[in-house]
Amino acid sequence: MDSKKVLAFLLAAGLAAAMAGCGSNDEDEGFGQGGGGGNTTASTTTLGTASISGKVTLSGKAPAAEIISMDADPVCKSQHAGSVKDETVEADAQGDLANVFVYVTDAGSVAAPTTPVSLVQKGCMYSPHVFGIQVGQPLEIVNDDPTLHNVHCMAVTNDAFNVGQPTQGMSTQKKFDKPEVLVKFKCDVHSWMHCFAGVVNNPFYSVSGNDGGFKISQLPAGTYTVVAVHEKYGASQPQKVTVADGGSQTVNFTFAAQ
Amino acid sequence: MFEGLKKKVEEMRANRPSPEAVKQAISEGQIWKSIFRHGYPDTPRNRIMAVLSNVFLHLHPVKARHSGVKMSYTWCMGGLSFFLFLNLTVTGVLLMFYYRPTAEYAYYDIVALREAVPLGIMRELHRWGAHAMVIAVWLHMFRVFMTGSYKPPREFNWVIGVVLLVLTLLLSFTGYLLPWDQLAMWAITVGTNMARATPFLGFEGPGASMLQVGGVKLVTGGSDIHFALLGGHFVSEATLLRFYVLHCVFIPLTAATLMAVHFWRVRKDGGISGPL
Amino acid sequence: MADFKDERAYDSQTLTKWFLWSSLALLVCVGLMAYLDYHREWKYYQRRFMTLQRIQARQQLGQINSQAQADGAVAQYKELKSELREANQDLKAHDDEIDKLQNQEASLDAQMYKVKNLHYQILKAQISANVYSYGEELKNGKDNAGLKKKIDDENNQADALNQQIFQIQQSHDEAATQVADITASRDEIKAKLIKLTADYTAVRAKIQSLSFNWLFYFRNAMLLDFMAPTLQIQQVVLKNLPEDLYFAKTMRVDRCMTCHQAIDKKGFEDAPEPFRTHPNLDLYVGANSPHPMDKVGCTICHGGMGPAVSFNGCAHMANDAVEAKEWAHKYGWTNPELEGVQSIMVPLKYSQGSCLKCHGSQEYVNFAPKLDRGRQLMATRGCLGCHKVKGLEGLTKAGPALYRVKGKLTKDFVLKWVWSPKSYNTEARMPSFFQQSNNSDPDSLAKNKAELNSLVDYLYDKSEDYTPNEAAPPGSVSAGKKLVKEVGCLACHGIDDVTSHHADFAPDLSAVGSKLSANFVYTWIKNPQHFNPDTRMPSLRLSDKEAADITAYLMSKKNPDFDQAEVPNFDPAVRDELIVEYLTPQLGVGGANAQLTQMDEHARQMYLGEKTLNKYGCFGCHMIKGFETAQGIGTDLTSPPWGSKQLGQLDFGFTDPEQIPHTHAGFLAAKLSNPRQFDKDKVVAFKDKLKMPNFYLSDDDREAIMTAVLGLTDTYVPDEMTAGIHGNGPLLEKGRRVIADFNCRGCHLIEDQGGEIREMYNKEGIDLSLAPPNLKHEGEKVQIPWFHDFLLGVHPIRPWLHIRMPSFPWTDEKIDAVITYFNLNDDQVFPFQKFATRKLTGSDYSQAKELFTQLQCQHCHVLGAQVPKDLNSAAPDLLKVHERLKPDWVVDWLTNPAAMSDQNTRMPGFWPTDEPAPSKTFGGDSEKQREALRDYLFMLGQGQQ
Amino acid sequence: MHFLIHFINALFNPVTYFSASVIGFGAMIHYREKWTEPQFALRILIGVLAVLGLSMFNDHFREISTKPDNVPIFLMVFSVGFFTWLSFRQAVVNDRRLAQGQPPVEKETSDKKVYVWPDLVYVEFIATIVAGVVLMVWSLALHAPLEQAATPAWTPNPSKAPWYFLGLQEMLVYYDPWLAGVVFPSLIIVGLMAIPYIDKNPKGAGYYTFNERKLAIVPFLFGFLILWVTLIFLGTFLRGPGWNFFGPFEDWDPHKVVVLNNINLSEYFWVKFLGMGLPPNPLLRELPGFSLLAFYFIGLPPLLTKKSNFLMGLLERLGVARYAVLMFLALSMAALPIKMVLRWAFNLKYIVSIPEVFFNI
Repeated sequence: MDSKKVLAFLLAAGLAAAMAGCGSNDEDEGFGQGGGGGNTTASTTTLGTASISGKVTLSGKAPAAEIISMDADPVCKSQHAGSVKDETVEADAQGDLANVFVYVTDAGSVAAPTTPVSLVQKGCMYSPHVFGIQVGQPLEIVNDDPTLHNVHCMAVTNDAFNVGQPTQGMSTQKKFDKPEVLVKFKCDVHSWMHCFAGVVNNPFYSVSGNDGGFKISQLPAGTYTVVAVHEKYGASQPQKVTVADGGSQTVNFTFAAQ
Repeated sequence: MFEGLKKKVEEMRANRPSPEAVKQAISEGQIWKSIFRHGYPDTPRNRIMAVLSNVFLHLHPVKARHSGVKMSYTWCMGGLSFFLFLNLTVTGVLLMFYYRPTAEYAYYDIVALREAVPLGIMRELHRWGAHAMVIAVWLHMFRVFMTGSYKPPREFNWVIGVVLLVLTLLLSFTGYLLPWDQLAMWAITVGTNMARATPFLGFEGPGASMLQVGGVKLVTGGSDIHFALLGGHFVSEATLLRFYVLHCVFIPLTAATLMAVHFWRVRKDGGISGPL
Repeated sequence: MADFKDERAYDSQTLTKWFLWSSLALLVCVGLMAYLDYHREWKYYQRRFMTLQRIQARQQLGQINSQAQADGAVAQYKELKSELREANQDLKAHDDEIDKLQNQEASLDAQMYKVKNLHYQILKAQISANVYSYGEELKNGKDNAGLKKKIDDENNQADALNQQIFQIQQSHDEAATQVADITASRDEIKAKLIKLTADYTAVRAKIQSLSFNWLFYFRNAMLLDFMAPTLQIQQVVLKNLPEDLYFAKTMRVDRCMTCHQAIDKKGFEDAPEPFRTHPNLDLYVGANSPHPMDKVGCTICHGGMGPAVSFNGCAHMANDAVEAKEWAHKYGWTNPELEGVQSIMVPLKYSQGSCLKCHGSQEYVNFAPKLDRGRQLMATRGCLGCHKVKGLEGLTKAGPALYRVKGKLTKDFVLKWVWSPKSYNTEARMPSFFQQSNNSDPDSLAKNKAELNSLVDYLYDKSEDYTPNEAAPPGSVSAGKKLVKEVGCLACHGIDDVTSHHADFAPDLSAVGSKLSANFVYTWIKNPQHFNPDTRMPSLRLSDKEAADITAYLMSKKNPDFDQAEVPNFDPAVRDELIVEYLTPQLGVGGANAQLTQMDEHARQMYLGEKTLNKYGCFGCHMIKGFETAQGIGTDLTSPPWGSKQLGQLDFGFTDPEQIPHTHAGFLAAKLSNPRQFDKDKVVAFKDKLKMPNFYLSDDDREAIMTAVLGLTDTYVPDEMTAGIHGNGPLLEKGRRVIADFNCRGCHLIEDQGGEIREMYNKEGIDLSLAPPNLKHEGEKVQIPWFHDFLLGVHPIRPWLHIRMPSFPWTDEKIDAVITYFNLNDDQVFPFQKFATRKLTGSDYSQAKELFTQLQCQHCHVLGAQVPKDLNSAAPDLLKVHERLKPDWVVDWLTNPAAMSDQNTRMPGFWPTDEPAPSKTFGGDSEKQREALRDYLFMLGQGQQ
Repeated sequence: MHFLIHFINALFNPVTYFSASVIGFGAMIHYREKWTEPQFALRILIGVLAVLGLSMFNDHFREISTKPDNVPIFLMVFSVGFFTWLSFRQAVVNDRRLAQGQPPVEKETSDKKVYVWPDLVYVEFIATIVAGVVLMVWSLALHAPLEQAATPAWTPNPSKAPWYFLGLQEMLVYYDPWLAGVVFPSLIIVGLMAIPYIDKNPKGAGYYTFNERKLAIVPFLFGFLILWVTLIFLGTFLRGPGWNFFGPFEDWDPHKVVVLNNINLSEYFWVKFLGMGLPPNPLLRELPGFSLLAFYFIGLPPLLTKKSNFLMGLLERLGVARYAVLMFLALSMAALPIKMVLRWAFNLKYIVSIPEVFFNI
């Protein structure tokens, strides 16, 4: 050790002694200390009790749903008694718009549940047509038809995939690792088949039902931005909503038919 | 056990010396004496001793003309020239620790001085000091001229002064190249181009073509004074090394020697000049 | 004292005051100097980055916490904690025992020290010394028996001590084991706890190390920071990319990462500068990328002063005026280029130009689309006709050949067209020479008209005759329009009313009806080589009906305004005046006039026509008889490289520096937007006026060309770092040249770039699986003989696609170049090998057949005459596999189709990586299944059903 | 405003600049009683600072004058100005006293001696500290310039020598390098060394005076202030790209074109005056030039001496050798302004021009 270092060490020792009082004595063990920087958006959130609900409507005349011709594959055709309609725009006479993905854009992330979301191919149609899934949550894709399907996921942010399922009952598990709204799925064998998933990093999403209604629950109190996304009409204007613990707020969205 | 000690301490406290006595004890003590050889210079004797016994101060006479020590008379420019020379020596030596006079490193060593080297400001001190020294030397000469101080018996010291002036300019000029940037290289190129035209010695100078032996020209582009100065046809790495050696060794030593003579002559020629 | 006060020259008080204040000033200065020296800009950024990292770590901690909450780790932790408490409680009963054992261990330790360090080692040293002395004496012929004995005794003693050491160690271990046995359950819990909280603890430690605690301040304190400072200058030294300092080459040193701390760290993509992660770490900067930071550094691409660690010292260059203003405010930035700094950074928007330093000898740079676009534009717009650019020599000329112009165009059309190309078609690529800012005065206009007329006369005089060999039958405009869109014309041509995508590789056809005759169009699209044997236009194998429809559609595209526009006429007097001007320098005015009178009308037109042709350099873009090898008339952009030219060499004329920044980029932007503007306010003779024509470039195109031109620099790059010149490089580039020349990338994705027509599919929502295929792994994919035959005689592989692979008029040389390129690009063995596949027999065969059925391959694939029902989703003929595809590729393809082409392929993967095989054949072994299927397919084609 | 700037730029051409400085020099000598008054000097200083301050609003002027390497020029101009004033101030005071028969101020105290410690040592020490402070502040405020790494591949325009040699570089406009770069500098050095041996005036040693040493001071100051300091100023601020002359507020446009149609004396004599071709023999061709030079250096001194009582007196006082050296040096010094005037008035390029052996004057 050269003399400079010895000197420095002595100085350091002196300083250390002087500063011992102000040093941090955090215990370096166990969870729950620190973290969650507070002022950042990527923070984690715990579930709450507030909820947001509302209705999605379509203004103007809804386009008539196309009839899907399944002549190409007799297996598909045989599974349906009547004609099958395209599910892209599903609106009833009042304009209640189904299959709209509604989610909160600015909530923190919540750990994903381990229960899988299930996507079933039945009668050469996807069910559900639009669904939500959390980042890291498993997606179970099942072929319930006795014919060849392939699941072609057209994700952009996430990894895309294209899996062939030649036999009935085959199932494939996938996960998404980044939020992405909406991700398209299609089947290259049956050109009419497609569906959409909204991938988000918390459970604060909902898909409008046949009555156009949706409900996002388990929100902690706070102010949020809510957006509705439709596969054809795109994303709505964001809306700001403030909810209190246990409270509920209503937000409605309207899309214009083109 | 401590009783005795306590008593002793109390005794010492009662008999503690006055500040003056402490001062006295220090300045009359052996250590002080051994270093300074005299007391605090506030008596005529000590003042004389202060000048005589100090290696740095003995440049000076013990006493000087009242008129000569006035700032308005001397402007202190000679002294400042010397101070700047010292300053340049110190900063220059420090710079030599970081600077390598090769085409590969010279420029980036200077960049490093600007960007990263601790106390790289010594480069600024060196460069501005050099400029200041050129001006200080001019002003010193100006003052000496205006007070007619080159007149007998100081004629020869004036001549030495002129040589020192030239050396100062050469020091500055050789140093100008060392940063090895465009400014440096082209200033030196412009400044040394004239050497090509030196009568008889430069290959583009008048008379050079007359120096022939048996039809062989003696002074050519590769054998003239310009080539000798640059170590090549153009400013190049060889020039850098030549100028570096001139700047760091040769000219400073010459200047220092002449400065010693200059100062010595000042004393021997009767100190700072004054009306007779 | 008082007695000599009158002898003083100065008042002591005054001097002391002066002394006091000047000393104080000196002290302040020294302090200030030290302070400023210590407070470097980069330290500030490093401290800020610590904060940033700390915030990130805190977030990570939060995530770990909530994840732990979610997956029950917290509960487990609490449980373990209480178990630990219990275990500790239990251990209390054994306290005495443990104490005893531990005491025992301690005393054994002491014994061990005594025996081992004091006795044994000293004895060993003694033995060594004695052995040496004994040996020495032996050498001198004296056998000292006493000493020998002593050594033996000592050795025995040493052995005994060694034994003792072993025993002590054993008792020690025994005691330790006993302790461990007693505390085993507790230690196990502790270990579990540590494992459970490992992530958490690590992040906590990271936060600690990133905190501004006393240790941080101590290590970085002024005067102490020479020991182990945490704030340090970071640098890479690049030995293989030396900087050329003219006199010597010196190692490039880049210190950019001193402030750009996160440049190679993932997770700071959205952080504020200077802490942003470099985009695309897989391609740049990342350790495994082709451009790793420690090999390539920063300044070779971005320029600037590598060793500098201050904002202005680095010579940062603002992207635009807004950024410049922001920087001026934030950092006191001034444009270093205007201050004469040569190694300035490249503004980010032009940074792709730097790729040329190492990739300049390559046909295109895959990861630099803007640069590629710029270089393509330089070729297609005709910049290269006049300007020489390194790496872009010998390309096909930008404009059509004029050998038979007489048979294609009317004289009136040519006159109107050259006079104002944009009035014929706003998308016209022919640049405008006339009616520009420096020649719109009446005098210039009259002279230009005379020049133009004589030029056209000259060209027509030189032209051969030509007549289309077929007459166009009537066709349907609407069917033609549909065909134009579908068959692939739009990969090269643009038309205003057909598509959202506008290709500009070939001429825009929006007004072609005003230009050509129907017979010409019909003949041309059926067989382009009939008119011009050297044209690059391919045949799309159109039927007579299709050709007639397309002709009808194209002939309907007219520009009535242009048709009715006046033909620019000229004044012969003005022409004669120009001729005299040309003749005067050699003959003098008198001689010139005399010469003129000797010339007849035709000779005059020919004389001025040729002069005009030379003046404007028409042969730069057009093949003109006798001028095929004439040199371009513009500034050479390569020597000296334009981007490294001295600013003083650029003539900005009298333009206002406020409006046109007097920088390289400023000059180029101004030159490209209005090439004549530097003549503003200048007094210039007619013949000396600036001649560069106006290309009316879009902003994006201009920026692309600027990128390509600013990238032409004289930066030294050693051969070993230059791409495209080693090994197979030149062969690859030869193929790439053909690919670029014939615009293969207009349709196909090659090396993942191009496929421009896909843009149309994207915009119009057409399924991309209907687009021309991605040629990734094409070399691995198809067999060479098949490839050769295919290119020689193109035929449809996927007949249900509307878009067609054209038949190119290629020679074997070009075909070889392309095939070689594809194969070498996929690392295929050279010379290319032959393939043999296994014949399946017995149960292998039957299992393979079963697999083929199970996977329902025929659901989509054609198999000879067996065609799937749904042609919309049909796939290529499996009977052709054996002659078309390479066996290895087939297996790779079955394994992961998306990886072998792209995500748009319709072929699904049947063998997911982490799940069981889809079939039970071959014992459920995926690998065997794929190989068997491949062999089965190869047998199928050879008729072995 | 625009007009004013143009006017000033137009005013700054070599002819007016040099003539004005010569006239200014004359006025300085003549009106020394007036401008050495502190009040008057203060007003001049304020005026200069005001003009300088206003000039700083001009982009170009600011750019040039704030270049780090040009800062010493300001330091030089202001310190030389101040010390010229100071010396003249003391000289004027002394001259007044001498005129009244009193001794100079310095004489009053020169007989008294003071102890060097503390008076001189203390003052020196303070001066050192102050100089150190100035140097440090300067260094902190201004980075030493560092341009691009050296490369002969491109030449900066203008290429300038270090600032203290700019006077010599300016001389290059009028004389060839062998004269401007070698002979004249050598003569300057030799001339400076010769001063104490030529100046036989016993008066004015050790104190400031003007009246007693007019003959020594005027030429010296002319050389120092006009031919050295103002030429440096000119070279720094007014010489731009192509070594062309630019006004202080004029942009340095590298494309500036200036008329250059200078003619040699031989051409004047043989072609213009005698209307014949140039003789092929260079010695014959340059005969008029040689004769002129011979007259200037050999013929002129005796002629002047004969005509002037003052010079005659000087000759008697100095002796022939000293007088001859003095005349030679003085005529050499005068050669620069004379050549300048000839160039401006007659576009005279060379008096003697034998480019074959690089001998041009």
